[in-house]
Amino acid sequence: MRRYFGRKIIIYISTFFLAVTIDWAIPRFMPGNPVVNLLSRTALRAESAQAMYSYYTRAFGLDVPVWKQYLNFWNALFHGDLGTSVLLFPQKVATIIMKAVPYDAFLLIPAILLSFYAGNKFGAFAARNKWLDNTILPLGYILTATPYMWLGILLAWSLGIVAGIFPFASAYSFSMVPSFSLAFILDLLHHWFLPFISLFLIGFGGWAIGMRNMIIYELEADYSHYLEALGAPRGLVRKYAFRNAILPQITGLALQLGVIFSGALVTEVVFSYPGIGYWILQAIQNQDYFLLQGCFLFIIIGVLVANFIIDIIYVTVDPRTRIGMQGGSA
Amino acid sequence: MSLEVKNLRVYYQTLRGDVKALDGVTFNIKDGEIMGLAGESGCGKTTLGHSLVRLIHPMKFIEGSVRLDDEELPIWDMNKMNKYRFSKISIIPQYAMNAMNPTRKIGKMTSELLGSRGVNYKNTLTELNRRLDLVKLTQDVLNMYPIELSGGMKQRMVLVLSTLMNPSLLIADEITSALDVSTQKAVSEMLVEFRNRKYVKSMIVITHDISILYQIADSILIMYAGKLAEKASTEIIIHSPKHPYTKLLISSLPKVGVRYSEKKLVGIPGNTPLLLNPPIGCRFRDRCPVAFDKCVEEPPFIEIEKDHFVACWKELGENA
Amino acid sequence: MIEQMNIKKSEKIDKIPIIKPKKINEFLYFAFRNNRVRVGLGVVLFFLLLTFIGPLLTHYKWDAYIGPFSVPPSSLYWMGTTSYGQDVFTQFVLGLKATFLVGVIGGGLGTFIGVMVGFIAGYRGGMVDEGLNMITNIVLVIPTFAILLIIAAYLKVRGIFVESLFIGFTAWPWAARAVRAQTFSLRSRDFVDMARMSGMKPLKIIFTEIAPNMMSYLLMTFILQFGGAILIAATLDFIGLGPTNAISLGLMMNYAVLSGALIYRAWWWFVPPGFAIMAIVGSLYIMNVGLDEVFNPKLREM
Amino acid sequence: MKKVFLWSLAVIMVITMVAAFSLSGCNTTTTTETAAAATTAAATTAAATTAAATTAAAAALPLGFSYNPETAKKILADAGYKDVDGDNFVEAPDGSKIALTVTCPLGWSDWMEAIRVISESAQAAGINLKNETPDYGAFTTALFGGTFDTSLYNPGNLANTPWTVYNAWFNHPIVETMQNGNYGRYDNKELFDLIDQLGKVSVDDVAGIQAVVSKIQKIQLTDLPYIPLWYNGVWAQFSNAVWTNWSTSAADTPKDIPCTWNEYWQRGGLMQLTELKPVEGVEPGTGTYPRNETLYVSGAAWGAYSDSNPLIPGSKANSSGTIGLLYETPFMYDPLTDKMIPWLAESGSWIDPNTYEMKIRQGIKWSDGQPLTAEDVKFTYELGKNFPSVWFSPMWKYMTEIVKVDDYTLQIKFTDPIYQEFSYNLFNLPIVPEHIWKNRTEVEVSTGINENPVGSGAYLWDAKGMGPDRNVWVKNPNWWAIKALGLNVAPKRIVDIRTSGNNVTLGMILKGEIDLSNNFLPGVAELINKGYVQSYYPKAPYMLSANTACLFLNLTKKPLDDPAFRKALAFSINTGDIVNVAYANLVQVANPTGLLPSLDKYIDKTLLGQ
Repeated sequence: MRRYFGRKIIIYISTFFLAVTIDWAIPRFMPGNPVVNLLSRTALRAESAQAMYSYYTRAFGLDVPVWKQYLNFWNALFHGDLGTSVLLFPQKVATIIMKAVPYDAFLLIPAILLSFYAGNKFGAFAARNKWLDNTILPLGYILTATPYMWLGILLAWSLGIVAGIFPFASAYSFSMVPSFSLAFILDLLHHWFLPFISLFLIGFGGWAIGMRNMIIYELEADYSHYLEALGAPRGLVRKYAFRNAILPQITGLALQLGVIFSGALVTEVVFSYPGIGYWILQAIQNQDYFLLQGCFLFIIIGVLVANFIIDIIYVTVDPRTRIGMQGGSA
Repeated sequence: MSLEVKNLRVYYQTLRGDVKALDGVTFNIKDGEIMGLAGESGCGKTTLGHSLVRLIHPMKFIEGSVRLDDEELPIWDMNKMNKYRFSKISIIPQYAMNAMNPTRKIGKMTSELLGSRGVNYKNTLTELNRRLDLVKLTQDVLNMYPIELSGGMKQRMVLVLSTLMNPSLLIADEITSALDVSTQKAVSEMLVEFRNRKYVKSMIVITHDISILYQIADSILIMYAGKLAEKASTEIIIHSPKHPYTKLLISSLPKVGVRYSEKKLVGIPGNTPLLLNPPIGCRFRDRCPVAFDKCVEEPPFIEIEKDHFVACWKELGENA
Repeated sequence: MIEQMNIKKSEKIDKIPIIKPKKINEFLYFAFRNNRVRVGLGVVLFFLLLTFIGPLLTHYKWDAYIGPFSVPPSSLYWMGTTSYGQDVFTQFVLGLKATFLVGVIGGGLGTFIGVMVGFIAGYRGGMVDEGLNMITNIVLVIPTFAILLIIAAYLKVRGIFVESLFIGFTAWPWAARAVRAQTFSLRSRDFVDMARMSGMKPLKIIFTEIAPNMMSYLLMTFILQFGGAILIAATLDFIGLGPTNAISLGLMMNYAVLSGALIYRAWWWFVPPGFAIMAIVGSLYIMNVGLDEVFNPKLREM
Repeated sequence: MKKVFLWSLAVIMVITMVAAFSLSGCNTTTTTETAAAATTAAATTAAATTAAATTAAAAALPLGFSYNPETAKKILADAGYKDVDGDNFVEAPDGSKIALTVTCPLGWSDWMEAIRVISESAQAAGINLKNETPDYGAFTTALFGGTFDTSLYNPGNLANTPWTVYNAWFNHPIVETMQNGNYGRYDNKELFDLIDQLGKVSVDDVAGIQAVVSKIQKIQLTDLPYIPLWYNGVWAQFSNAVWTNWSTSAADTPKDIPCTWNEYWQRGGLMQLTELKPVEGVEPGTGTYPRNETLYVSGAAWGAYSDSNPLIPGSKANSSGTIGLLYETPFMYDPLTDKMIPWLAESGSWIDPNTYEMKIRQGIKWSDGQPLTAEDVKFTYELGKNFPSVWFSPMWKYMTEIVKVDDYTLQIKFTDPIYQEFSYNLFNLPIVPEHIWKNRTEVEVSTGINENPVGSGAYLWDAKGMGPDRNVWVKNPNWWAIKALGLNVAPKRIVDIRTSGNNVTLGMILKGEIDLSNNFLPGVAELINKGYVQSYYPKAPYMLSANTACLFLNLTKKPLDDPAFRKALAFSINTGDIVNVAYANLVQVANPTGLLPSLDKYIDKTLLGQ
């Protein structure tokens, strides 16, 4: 057990270290000087521009040698300081991200969990059923093959613009002030639906076919045949097969998180939903590398944490790993 | 009569056509009889074993009838068969090693399995434990996952599991092939023990290893190329076989333990015919040292003396 | 998702199918009898054909203003025009080319790196395996898309080729894992032992003994990487980090949205590109399942 | 086995090559054959203009320029630029090849189309000019750092005199990063002196300004260090669903610029709000803000709200209204009438060449109830003296002291003042309350967020409403101008929306969810013609002009250092296509001097032979 997690933790730590280093490198290697961008077309006369330039360079801590900047970065990181945004100067990157995170959680958690649940159930259901296998399953493949933004665009266009049933921008109406009123919550859900459903559908397709293919292998496994030979009802056989097929799906979930994040990113862009993805785009378009840095860091941490949780879940559901680990090997 | 098989035909569907793996087999097994089923690989013995329990694609039921305790078994119908499986006819599969769901505790799995057959686990628990002792398994295997058991233990566990509902017929498919000699002996003795204790009425023991059968079987059925060659009591098959194939088989039988199928039969020239479109007449004809013109006709499987059946014109000729 | 599924399967198939030359015909025979393969291949070939024939049918430059602004499809402009009066059909066929190119280069590179890592890790085992495995896992966990974003934003002028390279360099871990598992199961096979005992060099063994026996598997991996690369590229392009000097399906959608095509309801501008991507990648995946069935008979339809 | 493997490997390789080749191959073919197509297209589209152009060009000489490929070719030929190697592109007189790029930031869709036209028409005239669109950062680095060839940019702002734009176009001295103009590094002592001289001409002395400007224009038009192309519009499209009486060119409507951009509130934007009339019978709706009392605008804020500090330059684009709605300036400037409107200041005048006397309006209160007096103005101006990092500190190079005569009168003393800059700052430098700011450090003043701002303006900052994609302003019931000027802003609330893209904005304005959009909306002309939305002019150019898009030429590079070549380039650019195609007539071609129509009186027509 210890060995297993020890190894996992090493991976996580080294991943984190690497990622953070890449992350730190971004603004330093990016073209364009954030200060110049911040100051472009402000002061009227060249010499005053020079004065402010040096001033802001100090403000962003870009005046010390690179290695020092790197150490300062780590130091600041452990104090929860992700630096100052250029786009939203003088706001702190951390505060911006913290404002955005709830929207991501609100969008991603339901989308991921529901699509995972529904997809697996459906896939198990469709497997080895000639009719479903040939009719609905191709749909699953089409869904996973659908580019996130395209599904978003289609939904925004059809349901949002042509039919006019759903709003296709922002997290809540521009005429609303956040509050715990029913009206506001309904409004929130109304805006949440389209981005949610486009994330859900694509995830659903993927999990469905994943499970379908997994469970077919399981149904062909010896233990399934033995159960059949002992006249166990179809239900029981499938139940066991599902239980075994779900395991790789769980690891799959862990490894998919990165992809899902990127999907959420473009979806948020399409529906201008103010989550991290939305900020990443803002940051890129406005060359706000500090913000970009922060968002990226946040994603990294999110993915790592989620992975770790899933690892723990996996160990609890799969006896083989657990017993293997007691044996000391993993 | 425990089991009566009449003219059973089961083919394998392949793209090149039907492989006549089981081409009209007829035999009986008495109550309490342990029948060994032997023959080279691909002679159809496994097909026979499986078709009695779980006849699935690409196997195809052609014709014939299987009666167990004077009751017709609908072996062609996967679902109808469920009624008989486990309770009346059961199997210890070749892959006993990984026959149990890896993610369920053995006890839980057993209870769920029994439950699905409307049997209460609690009530059977005492009996279950008794049998576990019998096969020298501690009771706490029930709280273990299969991965925690050794190969032999799994095998014995499966033995107990498969026979838990006292079926009248148990099919043991190559159960010893994966074990070392000593364990082989133990397991086979357990089979006999189970029979003696009436946990199972009768058995078909499918194996490559005639020496095992010599220890446990009451009678032996020799198959060749999807047809029956000879059936008689173990004594007779071993000491005075009639069918030329059986004779060669026994004579070429190396010392106990080694399975002949691993190397080609010495002294028997040629190969087993392809069952895709087998030769008419006696299928052993081409390799048979004593073959003669009559052999182009299909030899019937006839009882030449009590409980001794042979399908060979020579024998029939002499006694005719 | 698909990749993940494949890895796990590979770990499950204890005996992976072996195609020997004499079996090739049989393989083709099954492949062309398998509806999934038929359909998938059909669709992909159709679009491939379009990419090669399309440019011959249009004499426009993709960014040239050749017609009225945003007119629906007509005999004159087969897929209508953009709101700048550019020919959508021209953009579409060139976009398809870009898409396939990304697929081949990105997917190919991803497969190649993955296969190499997988082979070496799987065959050598031990510390080499440990190390490579560690790297693989790290790259797997990092949300590579975020990195792609940054790299892309870093490049001053981007081309399709460069884009493909970056995608390839970040997409390999899936393949690596799967191939590693496969190699594991193969390296203990007797014919490999024979080769080893006959003193063959490891690399030679990998390429002459192990690899050929994984052809089916490598093929499927390539197909998945191909599809994956296309999707990633589309996403990048849509965010506006795609090629700066060419057109691609993702960029078409990007331009369409930026120019308010949704509001003007110029569906002919943003529906085709996404559909093409979906169709190509989707049929690739379906084809993949078909091949899977071909290679593993026990999966064939009952 | 081996064979199979290698064989199939080979196949993959082949596919790759074929694909790669076919792509590149296709490109070359298309480019060549479409170069032809382009020329023909250009010819046809230009057909109308050419005829006019030739005559115009003929007339336009001696100075100035307009699209005319023939003239361009002629100039090139005369200057010795000939196509020696027959690649349809001219080589330099010394025979060296010419390969230039024209750039604009990626994603600026209208400009991307524009540089496409520029490169195509230049190529048609034989100049090898390729269009490139790097990301904004890369673009500015090249532009400000002087490593670009030619780039599209629009420095300078809508101002009361030409000085502002010339100071940008000929920004000097030339330093390492030129971020405020003169990106081409045009180094001309004579001209720089003229600019400084212009700066010191009194704003009211129109004749004096004209005299200097005429000299400047002569040099500019002969040397062409940059090429003015078209006037970017004050993008403004409004809907009459909820609010009416928008200012348009029509006779019976108000005459203010309907714009909410940063710096436009005090250029007429605020006045527009006082003119608006609510439409009768509009339902309040279910929202928190009653629809019939709320004005929805978009296009002003570039990013989410970042701060309420009116002294942070640039960032105001994120919270447009901090200056104008919340904090106010001593004067307003109305570009349509070219008048300075006394605002916080009741009056202001130069009592002698080195003293400016400003009378502050009495009875103005900060939103916290404190009175706004001369002290506050003095304090604000002196921030620039005390803190060098404050953007207007350079003014103190020629401002000596500020004398408080009484609570409402100031005398600002100068030595050799730059009148033009000072007067420009009169309507750009917002006054902040001393009693709140006096204890602030330099950091807080020049980079502080300034939470819970206390202002003097018509609207107050609404903390509750602020969101990542919206800024909300609530009406200030005791705004001084209600009594003092009898002005009253109609909307109780202003919701300043930042949409993710044009499609969203368009959708909302068509649905009447946005009342005034100041975004550039491609293809909107069509909607205006159909009457779905309204704009200042009912037909082309639809929009007022905000600034001049110029093609900046890097004079440190060959052959751009050759005036003849620059002139040829100027003649080769098909501005007609830019206006018609890239902008669908939303803009108009710029005057060769580049001065906005609002500064028309400063254009020396004689130079242009008009």
